[in-house]
Amino acid sequence: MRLTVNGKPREIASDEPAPPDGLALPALLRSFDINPKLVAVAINGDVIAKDAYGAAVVHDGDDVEIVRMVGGGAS
Amino acid sequence: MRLTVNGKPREIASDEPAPPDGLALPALLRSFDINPKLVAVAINGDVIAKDAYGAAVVHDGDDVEIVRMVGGGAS
Amino acid sequence: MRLTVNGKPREIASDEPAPPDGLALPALLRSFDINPKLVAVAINGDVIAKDAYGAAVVHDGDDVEIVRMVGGGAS
Amino acid sequence: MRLTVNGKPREIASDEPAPPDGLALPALLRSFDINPKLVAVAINGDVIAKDAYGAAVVHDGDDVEIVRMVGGGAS
Amino acid sequence: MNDRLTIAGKTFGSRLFLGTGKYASPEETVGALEASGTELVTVAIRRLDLDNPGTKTELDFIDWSRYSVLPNTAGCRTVDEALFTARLGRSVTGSDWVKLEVIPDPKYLLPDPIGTLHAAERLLAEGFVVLPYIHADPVLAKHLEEAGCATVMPLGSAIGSGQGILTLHEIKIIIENARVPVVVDAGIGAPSDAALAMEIGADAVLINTAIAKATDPTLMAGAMRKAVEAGREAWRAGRIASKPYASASSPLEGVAR
Amino acid sequence: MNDRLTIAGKTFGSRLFLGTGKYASPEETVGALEASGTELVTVAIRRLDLDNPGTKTELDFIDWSRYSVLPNTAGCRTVDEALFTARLGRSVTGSDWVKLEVIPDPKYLLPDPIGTLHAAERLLAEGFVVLPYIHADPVLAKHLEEAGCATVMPLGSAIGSGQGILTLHEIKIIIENARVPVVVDAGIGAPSDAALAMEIGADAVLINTAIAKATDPTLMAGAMRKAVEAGREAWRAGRIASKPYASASSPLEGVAR
Amino acid sequence: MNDRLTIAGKTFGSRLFLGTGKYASPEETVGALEASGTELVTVAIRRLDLDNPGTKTELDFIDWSRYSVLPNTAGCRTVDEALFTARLGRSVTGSDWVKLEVIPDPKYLLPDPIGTLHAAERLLAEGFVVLPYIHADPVLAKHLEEAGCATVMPLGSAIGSGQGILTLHEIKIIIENARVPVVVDAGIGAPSDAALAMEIGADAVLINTAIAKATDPTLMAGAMRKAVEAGREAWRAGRIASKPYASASSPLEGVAR
Amino acid sequence: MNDRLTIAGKTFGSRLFLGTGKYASPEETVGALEASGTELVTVAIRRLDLDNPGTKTELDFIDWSRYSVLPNTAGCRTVDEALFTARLGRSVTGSDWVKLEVIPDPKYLLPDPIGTLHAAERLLAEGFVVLPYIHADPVLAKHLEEAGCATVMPLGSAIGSGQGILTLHEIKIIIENARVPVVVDAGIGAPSDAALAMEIGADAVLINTAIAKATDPTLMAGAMRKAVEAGREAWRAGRIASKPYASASSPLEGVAR
Repeated sequence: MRLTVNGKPREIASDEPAPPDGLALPALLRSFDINPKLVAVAINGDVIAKDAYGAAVVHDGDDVEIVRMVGGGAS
Repeated sequence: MRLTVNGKPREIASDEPAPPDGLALPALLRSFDINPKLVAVAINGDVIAKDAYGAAVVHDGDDVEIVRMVGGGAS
Repeated sequence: MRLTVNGKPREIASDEPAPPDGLALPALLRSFDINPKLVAVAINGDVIAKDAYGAAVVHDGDDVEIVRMVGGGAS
Repeated sequence: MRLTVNGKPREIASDEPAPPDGLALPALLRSFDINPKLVAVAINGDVIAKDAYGAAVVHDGDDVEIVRMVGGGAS
Repeated sequence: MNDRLTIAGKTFGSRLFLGTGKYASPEETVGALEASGTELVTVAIRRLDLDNPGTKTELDFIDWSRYSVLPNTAGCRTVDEALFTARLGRSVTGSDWVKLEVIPDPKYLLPDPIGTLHAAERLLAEGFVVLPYIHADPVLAKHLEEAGCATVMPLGSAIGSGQGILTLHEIKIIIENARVPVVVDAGIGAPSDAALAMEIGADAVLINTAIAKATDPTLMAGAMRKAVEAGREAWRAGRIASKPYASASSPLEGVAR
Repeated sequence: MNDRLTIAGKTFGSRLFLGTGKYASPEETVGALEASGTELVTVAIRRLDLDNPGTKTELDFIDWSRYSVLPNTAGCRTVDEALFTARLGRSVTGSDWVKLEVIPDPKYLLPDPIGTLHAAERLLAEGFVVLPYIHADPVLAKHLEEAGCATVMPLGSAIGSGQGILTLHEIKIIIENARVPVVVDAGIGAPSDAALAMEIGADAVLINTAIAKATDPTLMAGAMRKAVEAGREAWRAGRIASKPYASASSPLEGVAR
Repeated sequence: MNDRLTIAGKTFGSRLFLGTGKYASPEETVGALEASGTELVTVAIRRLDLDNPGTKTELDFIDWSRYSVLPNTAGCRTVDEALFTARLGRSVTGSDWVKLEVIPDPKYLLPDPIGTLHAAERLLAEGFVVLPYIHADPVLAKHLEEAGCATVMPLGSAIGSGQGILTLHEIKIIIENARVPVVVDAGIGAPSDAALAMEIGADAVLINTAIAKATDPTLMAGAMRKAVEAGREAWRAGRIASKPYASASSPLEGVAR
Repeated sequence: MNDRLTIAGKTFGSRLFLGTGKYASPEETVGALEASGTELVTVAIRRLDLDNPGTKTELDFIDWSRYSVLPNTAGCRTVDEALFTARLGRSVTGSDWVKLEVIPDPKYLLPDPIGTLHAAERLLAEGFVVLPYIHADPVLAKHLEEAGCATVMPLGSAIGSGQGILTLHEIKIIIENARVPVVVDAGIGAPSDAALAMEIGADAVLINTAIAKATDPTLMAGAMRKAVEAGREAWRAGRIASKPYASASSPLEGVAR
């Protein structure tokens, strides 16, 4: 499946069972070995609520952002 | 004819021939002894162009503003 | 005996035995009811060392300064 | 004749007639091709008045300063 | 030499703009305008006194053939008031230039950045040449420049306060980034303030209170003229850098000892 | 009108004094002196180069019929050096005026209050007209005035630093108390600094580096001339007070709504 | 005694807020946070490095049970970027507080007054507690307060510049008019700057660079803590007025002569 | 850690010295001294009231086992008065330390550089430990150091004026050159002033009016203590340099878009 993740195109390979027309967000995060607690995720510009991760699905061509907190005070 | 001029209600008496339903702006200015060149006029919030004074008419109940330049630099 | 004390002329009366030609400093201080520990004394511009009070004598016409510490930071 | 001029030792050779025990100041200046009007002169720390140049004589070992105006505003 | 200022196609030989408020007499107004050498004079727009419509004001004594008039929206607290006053000012003066002021605050007379930008956009759409009075905010100045304003007029300090250029640092940034003339407006109290504004590269200054309320307005007007010229010439002449230590201006060598 | 400055019986129409150091060429020196309108020019005294006694300096290009010369003791670190240089300066210039400097410190070029007073007393006894360069110390200034100095010349900031009038507060006190002319010397970097010094009541300013090292010394000299005149006129015209709040310069009433 | 600060219903014992950028090591970050006594710490939101998703940052070493987290929109140049980053920050931190920054200019990092107000209105509608970073513009501050922001955070000078409180005059006006807490953000370079901000009545200060880039961040953090407390206590203790003349602190009479 | 101050062989843990004038009550005096943490307290010397020789003063309520006493010559206008008062002060306090003041001017209370040096030389010859109060004149400070004074005490601004450190630039030079402790005396109005003095490297500050005349002297004394400690720690911690432009404290890369 081709996605744009954090601004870069990526080919996602997951051996997990996936809905016919997409990939579950938890599976996507696992494929990157990401701890869901430490990030926020947006799909096509919409931020996904933490309690909605289970139901969230990414589809071919989606634009996904995955962010974390970093040290910073001002611009 | 009752007008509101510069924020105050005024009864305008003019002995000049007036259109049945109003008073010509030049006549209004004459009634105040005002030199049209030195002022700007707005009727009901619309500023009247100098070359349109002749055709402008005030009606009973109109809100008229008549202003001039004064010394001033900033607020 | 007439002295100038702290800038003002004063007549000093002391019933204590005094050297024929003067008055002992301790007697002068006692006459004012002054605790010697809390003051400094100068006779005719010379500051008297604490351990020299006993031997110090004031004579008629002398100029005596008696000072203390007061609250003050700068001029 | 050996002089110290402007801080440096100098051997002065003059073919002019000189007083047995010295050299006239005008002759000294001529030997350096100096216009007396443009300078001030001190001999052994004493500044020589302009009208006293004619009578001034330098002797062997004297310390002579010859200065001029230069551009300058402050230190 | 030629060092003229051009705003919206109009060229000025003088970089000192004057306000006309607060003068004690028409004579002082006229005297100050003449002594200042100004070519651009701002005026306020107010309701005519209908009971004395013929009363003369100081403005009636000014030879308007010598000055361009710049109507302003002084006194307007909202966008609507400013738009209305600007349109009336254009009608009475015949000039489509406007010194735009939207000032809600009565104590410090500080302009509203939001309202000023909105009003500027409206007036530009109506064909006005807009000279907005603003706080010395470099980003706001850029917004107004991009909207099409003819100049930006940042304040040095509060109107009439005479505190000088308290916003020096921000005005330097505005000048560094501006592609339209920068006119320092408000706060100038003395010629040294006016000179400083010009030395850092301002294109002009606007002065009212510091001249009108001086003990001798005409003398002060002449002083401000010289100061603006001095500051401009210094900017062109390239001032020395400021250094934290000394630098002798006489030769270090050759002192007689 | 007549607003001339008198020092030790000599009257000046210009309140701008110039130094002659650091110019890049005789042409720049002459051009700056002319453009400045100065009437009093200070010069240093140095050993003649005996190997090239005829070498011309920038000073040889100056028309001295137009300026009074003020020999200085720049470079002198001690009282004795200053006395010796002052006497040599009197001999070479023919003037018994001296700008007295006793400056032990090479980095900040700050004057020695003790040495300066001692040297001044000696030179006054020898009939000199003494203009001492001092730190902006009001009590020291009073000592020198009482000793008989013709002026006091407090520094605005370090010589040649161009930092402006860092000692503003102290100079105001000196001016308030002085009975001799106060000349602000050293530190002026731009016309705004010169104007400020005059606005607070200084009688004159002395400038060297800010003009000599400007990119265009002649243009800067003219700018400084205007600034000094502007500052003096502002002092006479009575500037407005500085207020922490605003004061409208337009009528508050009568806005059209 | 009790002098606590309340923002949007949350109460703080410390009036010093800290940023977490620019530290040389996690140890310095943790040490500075502890020494500062801060209770509110701001963090930036950035894309995860997908090639090294497990990499620890300094933030992973902080004991978050001791501090409230304040996600910020640092780096956002437009309203849309700020809205998106704010929403992501809420999701990752679990806090609906946001330090709002809309900063188009890369050199001076000055905030956009127009964009900041628009973004604030949108975020408030989405239930955020908004703490906007703004230029020290009193009218803009009032707009943001009226829109419902929890504080206003005017800048003292450019972010990371360490120039101190160049906007002192404007910040005093903001404080005089504000009905929400005023937090001075950006520009503080030394404890004296932090103390000054608090002395004029600021409710808190936010510091990052001055601590993170000090030679000894932990020592500086403790110094800033003391300075903020000192400034706050001085504001409560009622400082003396500044007078242009002296006032003896010793009796004038009774000197021995 | 150990960062103690040593003057003439005596070591102090506190770098805040206090004056004892102008307090409204003995309770305020004692409270302020305790809250300040000071270890050195200066007192004036005055004629005893012979008609009420037993009258207690605030000083009688101070626990002198906790503080070193520093008699001063406040109120002395001449060298002779200062010498006489110094000798009397040594006799009454038992301390041979003296804060030397020679102040002819009643309005600005500025010290006499000439008289102060003369008096210092005399007192040093008599075995006094001399701490002279001086104008911030670096050359004068060096003279006093070379004469053998234990410290120099330059003024920040006029005594009791609360104007802060107007002489910042000169005091920096004094500190750069001094080989004895530099104590900033006079002018401090708020903790930010005290912190600033310490940040530039002063060894201590002396405060009287700013604490004594605060609305709450005890609270202000504690604030000053924290400010002095903060300033000293900042000096040791190495503050960031001040830059004319911004420096982001968050990563520039990785913003979500």
